[in-house]
Amino acid sequence: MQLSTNILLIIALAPLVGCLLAGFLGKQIGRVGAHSVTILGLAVSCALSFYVLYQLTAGGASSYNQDIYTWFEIGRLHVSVGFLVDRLTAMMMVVVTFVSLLVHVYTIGYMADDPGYQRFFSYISLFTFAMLMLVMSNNFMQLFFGWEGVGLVSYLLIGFWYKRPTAIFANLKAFLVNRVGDFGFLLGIAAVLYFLGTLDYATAFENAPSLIGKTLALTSTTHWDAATVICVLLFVGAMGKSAQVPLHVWLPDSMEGPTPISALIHAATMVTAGIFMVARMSPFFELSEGALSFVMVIGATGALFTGLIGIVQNDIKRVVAYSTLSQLGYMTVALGVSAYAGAVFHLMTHAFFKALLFLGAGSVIIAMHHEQDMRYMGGLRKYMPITWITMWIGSLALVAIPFTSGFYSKDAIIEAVGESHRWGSGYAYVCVLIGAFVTALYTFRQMYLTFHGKERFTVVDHHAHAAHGDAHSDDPHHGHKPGELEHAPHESPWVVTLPLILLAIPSLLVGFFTIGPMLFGDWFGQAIHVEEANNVLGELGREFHGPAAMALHGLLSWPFALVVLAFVITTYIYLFNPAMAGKIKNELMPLWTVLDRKYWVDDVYFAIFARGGVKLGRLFWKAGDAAVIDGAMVNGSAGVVRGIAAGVRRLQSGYLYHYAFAMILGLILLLGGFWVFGSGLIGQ
Amino acid sequence: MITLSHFIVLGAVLFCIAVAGLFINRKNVIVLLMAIELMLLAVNMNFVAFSRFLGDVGGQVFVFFILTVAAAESAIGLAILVLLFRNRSTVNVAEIDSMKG
Amino acid sequence: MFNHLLSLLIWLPIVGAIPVLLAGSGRPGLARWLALLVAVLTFVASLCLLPAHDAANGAMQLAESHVWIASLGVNYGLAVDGISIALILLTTFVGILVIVGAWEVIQDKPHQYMAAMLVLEGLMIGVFCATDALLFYVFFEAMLIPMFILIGVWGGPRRVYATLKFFIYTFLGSIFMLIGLIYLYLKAGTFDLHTLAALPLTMKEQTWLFFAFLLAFAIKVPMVPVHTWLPDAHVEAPTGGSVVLAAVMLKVGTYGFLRFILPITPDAGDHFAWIVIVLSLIAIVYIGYVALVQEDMKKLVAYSSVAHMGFVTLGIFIAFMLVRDANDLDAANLGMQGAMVQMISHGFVSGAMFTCIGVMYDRLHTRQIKDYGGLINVMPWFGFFYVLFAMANSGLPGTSGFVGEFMVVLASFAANPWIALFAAFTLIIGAAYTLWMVKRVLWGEITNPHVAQMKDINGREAFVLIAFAAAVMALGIWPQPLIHLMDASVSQMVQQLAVHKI
Amino acid sequence: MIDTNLLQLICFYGFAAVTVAAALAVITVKNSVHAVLSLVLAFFSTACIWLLAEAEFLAIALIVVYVGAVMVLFLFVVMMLDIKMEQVREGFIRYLPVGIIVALVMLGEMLALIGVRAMHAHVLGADPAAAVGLSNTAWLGGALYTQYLLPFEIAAVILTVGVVVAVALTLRQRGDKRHESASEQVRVNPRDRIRVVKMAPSRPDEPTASQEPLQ
Repeated sequence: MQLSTNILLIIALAPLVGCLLAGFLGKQIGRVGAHSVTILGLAVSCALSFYVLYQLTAGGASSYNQDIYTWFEIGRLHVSVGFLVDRLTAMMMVVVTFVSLLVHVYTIGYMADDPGYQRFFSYISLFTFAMLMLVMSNNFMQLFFGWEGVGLVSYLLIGFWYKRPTAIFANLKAFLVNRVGDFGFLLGIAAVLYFLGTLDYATAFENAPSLIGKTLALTSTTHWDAATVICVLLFVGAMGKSAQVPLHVWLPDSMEGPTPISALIHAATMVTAGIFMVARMSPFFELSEGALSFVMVIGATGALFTGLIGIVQNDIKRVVAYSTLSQLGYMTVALGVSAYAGAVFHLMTHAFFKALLFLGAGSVIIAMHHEQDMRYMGGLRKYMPITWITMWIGSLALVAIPFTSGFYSKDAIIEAVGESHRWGSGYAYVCVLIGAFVTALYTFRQMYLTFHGKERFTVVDHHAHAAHGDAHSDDPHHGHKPGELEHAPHESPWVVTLPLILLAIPSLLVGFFTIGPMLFGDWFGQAIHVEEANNVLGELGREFHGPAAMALHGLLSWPFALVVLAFVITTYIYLFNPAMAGKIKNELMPLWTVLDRKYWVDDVYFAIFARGGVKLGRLFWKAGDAAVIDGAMVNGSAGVVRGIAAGVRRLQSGYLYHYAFAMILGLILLLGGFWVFGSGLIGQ
Repeated sequence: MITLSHFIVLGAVLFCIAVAGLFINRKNVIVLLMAIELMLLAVNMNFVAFSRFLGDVGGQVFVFFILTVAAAESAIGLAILVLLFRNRSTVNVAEIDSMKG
Repeated sequence: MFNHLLSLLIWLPIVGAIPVLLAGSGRPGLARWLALLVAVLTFVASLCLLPAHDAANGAMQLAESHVWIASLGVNYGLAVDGISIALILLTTFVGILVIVGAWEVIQDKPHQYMAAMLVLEGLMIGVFCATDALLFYVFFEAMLIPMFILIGVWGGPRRVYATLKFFIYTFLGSIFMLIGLIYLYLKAGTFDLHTLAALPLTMKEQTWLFFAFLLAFAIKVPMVPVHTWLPDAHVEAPTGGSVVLAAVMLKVGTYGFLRFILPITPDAGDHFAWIVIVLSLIAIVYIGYVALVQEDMKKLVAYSSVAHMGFVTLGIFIAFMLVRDANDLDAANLGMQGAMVQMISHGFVSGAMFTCIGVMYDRLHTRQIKDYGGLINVMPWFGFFYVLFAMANSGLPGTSGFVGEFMVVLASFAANPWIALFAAFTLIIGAAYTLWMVKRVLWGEITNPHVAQMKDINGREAFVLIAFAAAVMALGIWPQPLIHLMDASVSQMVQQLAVHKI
Repeated sequence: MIDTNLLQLICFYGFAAVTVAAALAVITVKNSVHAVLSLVLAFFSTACIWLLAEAEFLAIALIVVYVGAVMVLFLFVVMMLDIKMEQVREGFIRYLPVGIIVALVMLGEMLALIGVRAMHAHVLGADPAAAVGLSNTAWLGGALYTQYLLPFEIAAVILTVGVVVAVALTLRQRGDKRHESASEQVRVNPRDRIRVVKMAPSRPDEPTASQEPLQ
């Protein structure tokens, strides 16, 4: 059985239609119209995605790979727009549309007061379209289209509140850092075309083995292995999009965007595009040990060191953002040890629980009237029980408590790294183990600071200030001192809590039910290609005796012990001895500074690339263009002409007899010339 | 027996006299104009001689045209001179330098 | 039916300029409508090229030839291939939009402005049609006159400096071209480009001719380091002048590469391709940095034009490397085709960018970036278009700006990965200078009280911007029709590169 | 019987001497009228020399056109203008040596180039007009009206233009002359001559403040 092209087209285009309607006719159809039309589009898309997944899993449909139309055709090179839908794609489609749908619903509540309501819905629908184009693509060109398309929407959404200087700084930064990644990615695509002569996935993967033995001459003496070049370049793209060290700097700043965006784009879907892409490119990556080691080391570094920064953050969204960076590191490590299925599996579970955490954080932020600083929270559990419970579920999944979905995916990754013998796997194993401890540390700290302990905010009656129409785009504190609220915090409306509940369910359960087939059951089939020698998941699979047994075994493992240790420490500090946090901070001041300044990476980048770039540009402009080219060459030559002319001008006295004299002088000289040089000058 | 060179030498002599006239009468426009007429005469002399020597009618035709153009030239030149004298009350070339940059 | 279509295309706007001029300053409305009518008719006539042209045939078609100067063997010879048609369509399309764009903006002698525009349009079409080198040269030079008038009469405060610089720069180059042409004429006894292409030339001759032509066209493109006239001309030109200059006139330079250097001096072209490639890469990287720090929006876009035209020259000259050294015809086709698409795309994108700046300038009478800020608050629709074109300028997929750059980068990787590395750098620097400008102009709080008074675009401006946007998007989403139009001509041109003339 | 050739030579030298002497007089005499008359003499003797060269038509033309028309024009001008000779003549002595030196150097160079020693090498041939059986006038006229017709016409145009220019330049519009323009008178419009001014009726006595309540 074959999937219908029309269904796939509807899945991709329904969000686009919603986007266009909400964007261009926003005024005409109004707020209700805007969210209805976009949610309807998403709902259709989501339902059909589930249908497609069902067809591919249980309905016996084969993978779909067809071109829709020819983008261009030059000689033997044929580039088209088309869809490749196999189980990997279908899973991504479901994750994307499902999370996106819930975020749409959530947005109704979160953005209720915002003047840019329609615009926001238009953007997130556009994002869904671009993301679907990315995952459903069957060729590199379209992949790049989706890749940059999501980057564009991310740019627009981070800068959604365009009056905030920080937001418009962050969106520019995000776009440019992503462009650095895309720079590598584009070169990677060029390398694929150069070595394989096609941009079509199927043909390229089929011919991938022909890369073995090919090299790329960088200089006359340096030759690089073709597969390594392709993979490293493509992975540079993934580093940008999936915020891997050292291109991770944009993700924390992207929290300037509205919270639903942080959940959808910067946690669940867009940032995982890199992971998806590498998994999709597994036939290439399997050819290069070196590239995989590179991937692994980058991922492991990110997993540990960005997690450490999360410990010192006070902004509730930034904690989640750094935890996202850390989790992306885990996925990348999994890719690096050839456990592509593990990476994608973690991608899926992470999408659910991280979206849950972000949306929960958003709910808290609504309750706190857009106060995001955790130092002014505390004790919120009695005001907003649903948010409290769902966020705990998400947190437990994040720290990988056995039986939660996060446990299955993360534990599988840690185990797979332990099994691997690739260069650098020892370092990676240490990183992911300590990372598990760090994850637990910042997660529990965040939960305690937010929901438990004493209330660190005060409710001040300021009815004189009651008129607050423009809650989001104005100063978030309404002119209050930090920690002062107008009303007591309250539970969010149902459009906010419903998505939380709907996300909590898969966060808890999806791992238990899917780990068997997805990780160890060859569920992905041809979509992911692993060389036999690298098959760490296969080895794990021999010891796998069902999810329950794995969870029980997990209770006795190192990672769980570390989590328990972190739980004990944070519980003691934040529930029983709050003063100790400050003391520890003072004791470890140098370390705290390092983490608070994010290892100075941002500062160094800003100094070198932003300021340096501007300085270099000014140098080029003033010295190169203005001084050398225009000054010396252009105006210089004009000056020489002017100088000569000024000299010659003196000869033009205006006296007729001067001219006559000159003529006669010339005549005499001419005659003399004839006389001296003979008649040769006249030419007989 | 008259040879070509007779004419040419005579032309050269006339020409040089005209040049000398240009130098020594550099302030009198009328004499300058007349010196120019002398130069043209010298040139015409050569044309006539060569026409005769080569048996080519072109030389004489050319003299004819030179006469015509010289007539027009002196008509205009004198008209300018009259105008000049009327406006500046002088024919002194040294005082006519308004074209000087 | 199509016998004299090309002549019609050239002379319709030029002759049409006469009634526009006669309408006089007393009847500006009549002059405007007449000009629009002529421009629309020209556009419709240019659309007739599509059915008349056989896209499967790469040769010159729809030829017309009349003896012009018999004693010199000069013919009034016209013909087009796919590449010319694409450029002619671009010219006539932009022709309508500049006239609509100048509708109320030009209040001073509008009839003369419109007439100059129409004459310019006709002459540019002439350049793209000419098959006789001397005819080409005449159109090439004559084109300067209306542009000189446009900048000199309706330009900004330093227009005299800018026009002189523009004129002398271009003239300097074309003198060398003329010398080259005269040499070729003495050698071949004709100015017919087809004959000249077949003329065998020694390496020494080709080298001299190559540099003569290179200088002429490099100034027009413009390539580094002879690009400094462009920012000055753009800054002083009225909006319509800038649009035509960026959208069409610059392409005359690269078109000259195709018609002169490629067929006449292929061996020297191959031997010295590295010079042009290096200059193109310098244009992409160095000019990118220069654009980054510009304070005047028009200058910024002008510099970005130089960088984008670098892709065109890069695409054309890596074809030499690919054909001769790597013997990779497919990649050469890709690079050359990329250059062609980039030409057309840059026409739309830069035209649109200059129109946007013109819209702002009409309201606030300044082009300094620092005078703006927070424009999106008062002009949301304008903001939409501005972001769209900025994204196209930074090469976002789905817009036309991406297609050409993508193809050229892909092809240049086959030539040499290092070339691709520098070319792809535009992804970063292009986005940096464009979006930084967007950030400072569009986003943020309104700081200048005058900005708060600005009104969103009116219907006329919306029409122009929508037309540009439609072209940019259409080309980005489905480039195949354009590529199909030019494919046969481009591949023929690439095959020609392989032929040695020595 | 005197040899014809010798006679011709004698005539040539005689006329040449007169020509040179007249030319020298042109550039040296104080009185402009005398200078013009010397020039006439130079032309006249040159015409005679041309007759020796059997260029009869040109010789006559020179006398008729030049002496008869151009030189008379010169005379008119010289006599019309009241030229102060002493002012114009200043510097004559100062520049005399320079003029002589320049003239002599040039003459020397020219003679050297012509080659005085080869003076007798190029004997004039037979009269070309007679060789084809025509008079000089017919010979010249034949060429002028066939082969050189276009230049001839152009020369005529140049002459006409010269006449027009000479008139146009010297035609004087005197400032104190009164004249009337018929076309301006026809085109005249009442509005140009009379202006009807509408003025509000004013009552100077009334104070302005009292108007306000009326509204």
